[in-house]
Amino acid sequence: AEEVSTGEGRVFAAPSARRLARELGVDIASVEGSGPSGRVTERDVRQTAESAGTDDASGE
Amino acid sequence: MVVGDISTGTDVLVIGAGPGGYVAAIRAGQLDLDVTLVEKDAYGGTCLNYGCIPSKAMITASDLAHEAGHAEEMGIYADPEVEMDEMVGWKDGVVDQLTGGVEKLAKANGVELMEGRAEFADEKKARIVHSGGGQGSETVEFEHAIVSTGSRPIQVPGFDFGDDPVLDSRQALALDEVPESLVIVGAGYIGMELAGVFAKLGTDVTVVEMLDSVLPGYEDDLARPVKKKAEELDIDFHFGEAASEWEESGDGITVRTEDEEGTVSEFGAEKVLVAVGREPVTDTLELDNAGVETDEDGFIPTDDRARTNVEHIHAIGDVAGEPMLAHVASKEGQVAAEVIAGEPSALDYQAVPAAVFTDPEIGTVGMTEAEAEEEGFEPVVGKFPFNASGRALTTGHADGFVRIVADEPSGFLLGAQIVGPEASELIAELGLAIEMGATLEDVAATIHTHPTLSEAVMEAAENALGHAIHTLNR
Amino acid sequence: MVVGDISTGTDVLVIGAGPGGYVAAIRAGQLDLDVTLVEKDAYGGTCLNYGCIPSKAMITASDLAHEAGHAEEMGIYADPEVEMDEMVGWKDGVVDQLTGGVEKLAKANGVELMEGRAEFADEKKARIVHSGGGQGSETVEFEHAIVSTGSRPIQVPGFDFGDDPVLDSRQALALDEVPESLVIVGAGYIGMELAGVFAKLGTDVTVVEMLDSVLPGYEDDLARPVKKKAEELDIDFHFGEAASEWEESGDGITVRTEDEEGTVSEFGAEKVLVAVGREPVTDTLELDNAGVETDEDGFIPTDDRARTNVEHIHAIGDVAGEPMLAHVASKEGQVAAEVIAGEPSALDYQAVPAAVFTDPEIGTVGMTEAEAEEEGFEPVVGKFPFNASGRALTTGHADGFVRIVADEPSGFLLGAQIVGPEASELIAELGLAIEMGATLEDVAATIHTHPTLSEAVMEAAENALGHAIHTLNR
Ligand SMILES: Cc1cc2nc3c(=O)[nH]c(=O)nc-3n(C[C@H](O)[C@H](O)[C@H](O)COP(=O)(O)OP(=O)(O)OC[C@H]3O[C@@H](n4cnc5c(N)ncnc54)[C@H](O)[C@@H]3O)c2cc1C
Ligand SMILES: Cc1cc2nc3c(=O)[nH]c(=O)nc-3n(C[C@H](O)[C@H](O)[C@H](O)COP(=O)(O)OP(=O)(O)OC[C@H]3O[C@@H](n4cnc5c(N)ncnc54)[C@H](O)[C@@H]3O)c2cc1C
Repeated sequence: AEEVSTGEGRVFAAPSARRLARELGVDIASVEGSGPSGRVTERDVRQTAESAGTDDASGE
Repeated sequence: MVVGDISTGTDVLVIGAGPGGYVAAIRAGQLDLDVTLVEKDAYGGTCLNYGCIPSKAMITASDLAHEAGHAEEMGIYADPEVEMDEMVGWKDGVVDQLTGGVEKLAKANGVELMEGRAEFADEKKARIVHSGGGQGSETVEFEHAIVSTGSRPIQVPGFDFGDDPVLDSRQALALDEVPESLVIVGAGYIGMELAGVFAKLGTDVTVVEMLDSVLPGYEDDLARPVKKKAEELDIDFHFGEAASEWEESGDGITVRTEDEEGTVSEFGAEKVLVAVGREPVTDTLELDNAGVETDEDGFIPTDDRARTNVEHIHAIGDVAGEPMLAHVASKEGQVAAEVIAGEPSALDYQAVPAAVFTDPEIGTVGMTEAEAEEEGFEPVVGKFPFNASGRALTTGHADGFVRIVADEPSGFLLGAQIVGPEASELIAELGLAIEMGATLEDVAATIHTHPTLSEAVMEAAENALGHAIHTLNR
Repeated sequence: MVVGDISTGTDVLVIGAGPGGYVAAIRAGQLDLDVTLVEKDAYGGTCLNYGCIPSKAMITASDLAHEAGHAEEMGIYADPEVEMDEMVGWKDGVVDQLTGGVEKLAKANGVELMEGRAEFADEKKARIVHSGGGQGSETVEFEHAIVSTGSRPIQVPGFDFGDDPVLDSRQALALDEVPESLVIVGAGYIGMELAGVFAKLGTDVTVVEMLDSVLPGYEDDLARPVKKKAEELDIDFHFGEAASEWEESGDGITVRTEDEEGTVSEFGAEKVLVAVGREPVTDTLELDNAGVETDEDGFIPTDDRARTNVEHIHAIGDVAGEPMLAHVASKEGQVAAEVIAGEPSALDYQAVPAAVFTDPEIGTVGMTEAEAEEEGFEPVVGKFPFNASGRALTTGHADGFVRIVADEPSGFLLGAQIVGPEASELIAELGLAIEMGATLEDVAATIHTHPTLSEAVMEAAENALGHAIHTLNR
C-alpha cells in the first residue's frame, strides 16, 4: 500500500489498529469508529479499506 | 590491524550507540538487515554511562542513606556513614553490567560493532576514524544510515567543564568524596535530581536558576511538592539569577550571579555543577558531506518515519530534537530500523511519558488541562491525593497526587500528571490507556489491587466522573 | 439514649464496615439512596485495622531497617536500632488516619453510621445489638440489605488464639517487642509476609507448612525467588508438616508438628503465629431469619449482581467467597450499590489482580499459561527478567521477571505474572490491558519511560512477539 502519513492530532484507536491502517494504506483519520465514543477498531479499518477497494484490503 | 584504508559495505550504518543507536541496530539485526554500529566512546551512550542509569543509581543509594537516618517516626534509629567512593563504585558496577549487556545483545542479534568516530564522506560513504594515533581509518559504504549522535551539556560562558571545580552532570556522578558544599546552576530535571542526591548525602546545596521556579516547564502544582521537600533538605534556592563567573577563594570557590537588574550575588562553595540543558551533537560527523540539514537550534529535522531531508539517512534521539529522552530515542530507533526493513512503522504514538526522579517523583504523559483546551477539547479533570491512599501512607510517602485529563463529551483520556511516590511507574498505565483510546469509565471500572498506589489512578478517573470513593467529589 | 427498642427505616442496610461494606455504603450514598452502615467493631474492617494496611506498614518499616543495615555494597554503613513499640505506634497512626477518613467520607456521602452488631429479625428487619450491657437494641427496617461481615482467621485445633503465646495475624501486628524466635504455621501469603517482617527485624523465624512449598497456589517459578530471599534471611522451612500442639518449656514454648507418616518434630520458640487461612463470618447475624443460604464452606453464594438467594439481600466481600481480597470486596460493594440503585452494573470484570507483598513482591492477573490452555486458547508467553532492567539494577533489586500470557492467533492478553520489585504496582497496567482487550502489539508499541521497571512489561510483550530488545528472543 502507499505510504500514509500519520498526520496531526489525537487518534482514538489502539496502536494495533493504527498500524493496520498504515499497512492497508488507510488514513485512520478518515475511518468512522464503531467503538465506545467512536473509537476506531481494527474491524473499522478493514471495512474502510475494503470499501475503498484498496488492493490488499482482505490481507491478514 | 592494517594501517591504511580498508573498505567495507553495510545495509545500515548506525552512528552512535546510545539508547537510540543501539536499539536501532539491534532491531535492524532482528529484521535480518546487515548492520554496523559505530561508537566513539562507550556502548550505551550518555544514558547508560553518564546519565539516566548513574543518576538513578545514586538517587537510590542516597535515598536509602537519608531515609535510614530519618526514620525515628517509624521507631528506626540509625546514623548511616557513607563511603562515597564505594557508592560510586557500586554505581559503576551497575553501569558495567548494562553496557556489557548492550554489547552482548548487539552481537547476538548479528550487529557488527566498530569502535571509532564516524564521519560522512558523502551520501553513501563514511570514514571511521579510530582514536589513538597510528591507526588508519576505514571506509564504510552504506545503503542507509541512522544518525544517533546524541547531545552534550551546554556550557555557560565563564564555566569551563575542563576546570576542576566546575562539574557537568557526568563528573558530578563520579566524585570520590561528598562535597561539603555545591552550587548547582540550573533547576531543570538534571539539576534537581542531583540537588537531591547531594543534599541527602550531606552536601550544603545552593541552586541558582535564571527562571522563576524549579522544574521550569512543569505545572506549578507538580513542581511545588518537589520544592517543598528540597527546602526540607535545606537546599537553598535563588531564582531569577544567572551564573556569570567563578573564582577561587580560600580553599573553595565563589560563584557570582546576576539578576535582571544587574544585582550581583555571591555564593561560596567547594564546587559548582552546571546543568542548564543539553545541545545536539552534530559536529563530530561531517553532516554536510552527506547533505543532511540541521535547524536553527542545531537539531536534525525528521519526519514521522525518522527520515532526514536525505531519504535514506535517518536521525533519531537527542540529535533529532525534543523531547530529549532515552525512551523516545529508542522508539525512534526501532521505527527507523523497521522503516528501513520495509515495515509499515511510523512515529504514531499519541503521547510520550516522562519522569523526573526527584523526591517526590513526577510522571507525566500527554496533555495538561490547558493544552487540552488549546487543542479544542472540553477537558474534565479528576484528581486523587496520595494522602488519601492507604498504600502511600504505609510507605511513609504520601505527598502529591494523580491527575487525569480527559475529554468530557467522549470520556477519552488525553493526559495525566502525577507527583508522588513511584510516579515514574504509575504513569505507565496511563500511557497505555491513552494509546488504547481508553475512556475514564474504562480506567475507573478496572479493578486495581489493594493496597497499591495504582488505586489512585482508578480513583482519579472516578473523581473525574464524579464518584470517587476515597476523596470528595466536587 | 433510650433503653428499649427504637425502630427506624432505611433503603439500604449495610452490615459490616470493611472495604466491602463501607464502599457499598458510600456508593449507595452517592446514588442518593438512604443508607445505614452498621459496624460492631471498627470502621475499615479487617483490612484497615488488622490486615492489609497494618501488614504493609510493618513491611515498609522492617524493610527500611533491614536494608539500611545491609547496604555495605552501596557504601552505606549503618546499624539501625528498632523500637518495636514505636514502629507499631507509627503503624497505628496510619491506621487511625485511614479509618478516620472512612468515617468522614461515609458521613460526607450521607451514610448513617450505627455502632453495634446487626442480626436479621426477618427478611426485612434487623436488630442492632449494642455492646456493653444496659443498652437496648434498635430495629431497622430495610428495603435492601448488603451483607459484608467478612472473615476471620481459621483456628488450628490445639492452638487457641486466646492463649498468650499463640498469635493470629492481628496480634502479631501489634506486639510490643520483637520476639527472639517465632514459629509460623502456614506459608500462605499472610504467613510469608509476616515471616519477612519478623526476620528483617531480627527474629529467628521457622515456617511450618502442611503442603510442599511456600505460597501454595502460586506457580513454582513465582514462589522460588520469595523462598530464596527468605532463606537468605535465615528463615527455616519445614514442609509437609502439620502443627499439632504446643506447650510451655523453659521461658518459651515448644511447637510440635507431624508429617504424613506421623513423624513428630519439635520447634522451640517464644511465640507461635497461626496463619492457615480465613473463614467467612456468618454466625454473627442470624442469617437464617432472613432465609439467606450458605454453601458447604460457609460462604454466601451470589450471582453476577452480588445477590444472594434472597433477591433484595446482597452479599459481598470475604463472606461471599473466594478470592478473599479487599479490592474484590470493594468492587462487589460498588456493584451491589449500583444494582440496588437500578444501574446496569454487574461483576463483569475479566481478571482480578492480586499481590503478595513478600520480598520480592508477586503480582498476578488473569490466566496462567496452563489455565489459558485449559480454556482452549493457544497461549504464547513472553518473559523479561529484571536483571536485564536498568531500573531494577539501579534500585538494587533485580530478582524476578515479568511474564505475559496471550492468545497467539489473536494476540489478546489473557494474563500476567510478575515477581520482583514493585510487582504489586506493575500489575496494574496489565490489568487495564486485559480489561481493554489489548493485544501484545498494543502493549509492545506503547512507549514506556526510561529507566523504569514498567519497561519490563513492554519488553515481555515484545518477547512474546519475538522481538524484545533487551533480552534474547527464543
Ligand atoms: C544526568 C542525566 C540524567 C538523565 N536522565 C534521564 C532519564 O532519567 N530518562 C531519560 O529518558 N533521559 C535521561 N537523560 C537523557 C538521556 O541520557 C538522553 O535522552 C539519551 O541518552 C539520548 O540517547 P541518544 O541515543 O540520542 O544519544 P546519547 O545517549 O547521547 O548517545 C550518543 C552516542 O553517540 C556517540 N557519538 C557521537 N558522535 C559520534 C560519531 N561521530 N561517531 C561515533 N559515535 C558518536 C557518543 O559517544 C554517544 O555514545 C539524562 C541525561 C543526563 C545527562
Ligand atoms: C494480615 C492480613 C493481610 C491482608 N492483606 C491483604 C492485602 O494486602 N490485600 C488484600 O486485598 N487483602 C488482604 N487481606 C484480606 C482483606 O483484609 C480482606 O479480603 C478484606 O478485609 C475483606 O473485606 P470485607 O469487607 O469483606 O470484610 P472485613 O474487612 O473482614 O470486614 C467485615 C466487618 O464486618 C464486621 N461485622 C461482622 N459481623 C457483623 C455484624 N453482625 N454486625 C456488624 N458488623 C459486623 C466486622 O467487625 C468487620 O469490621 C489481608 C488480611 C489479613 C488478615
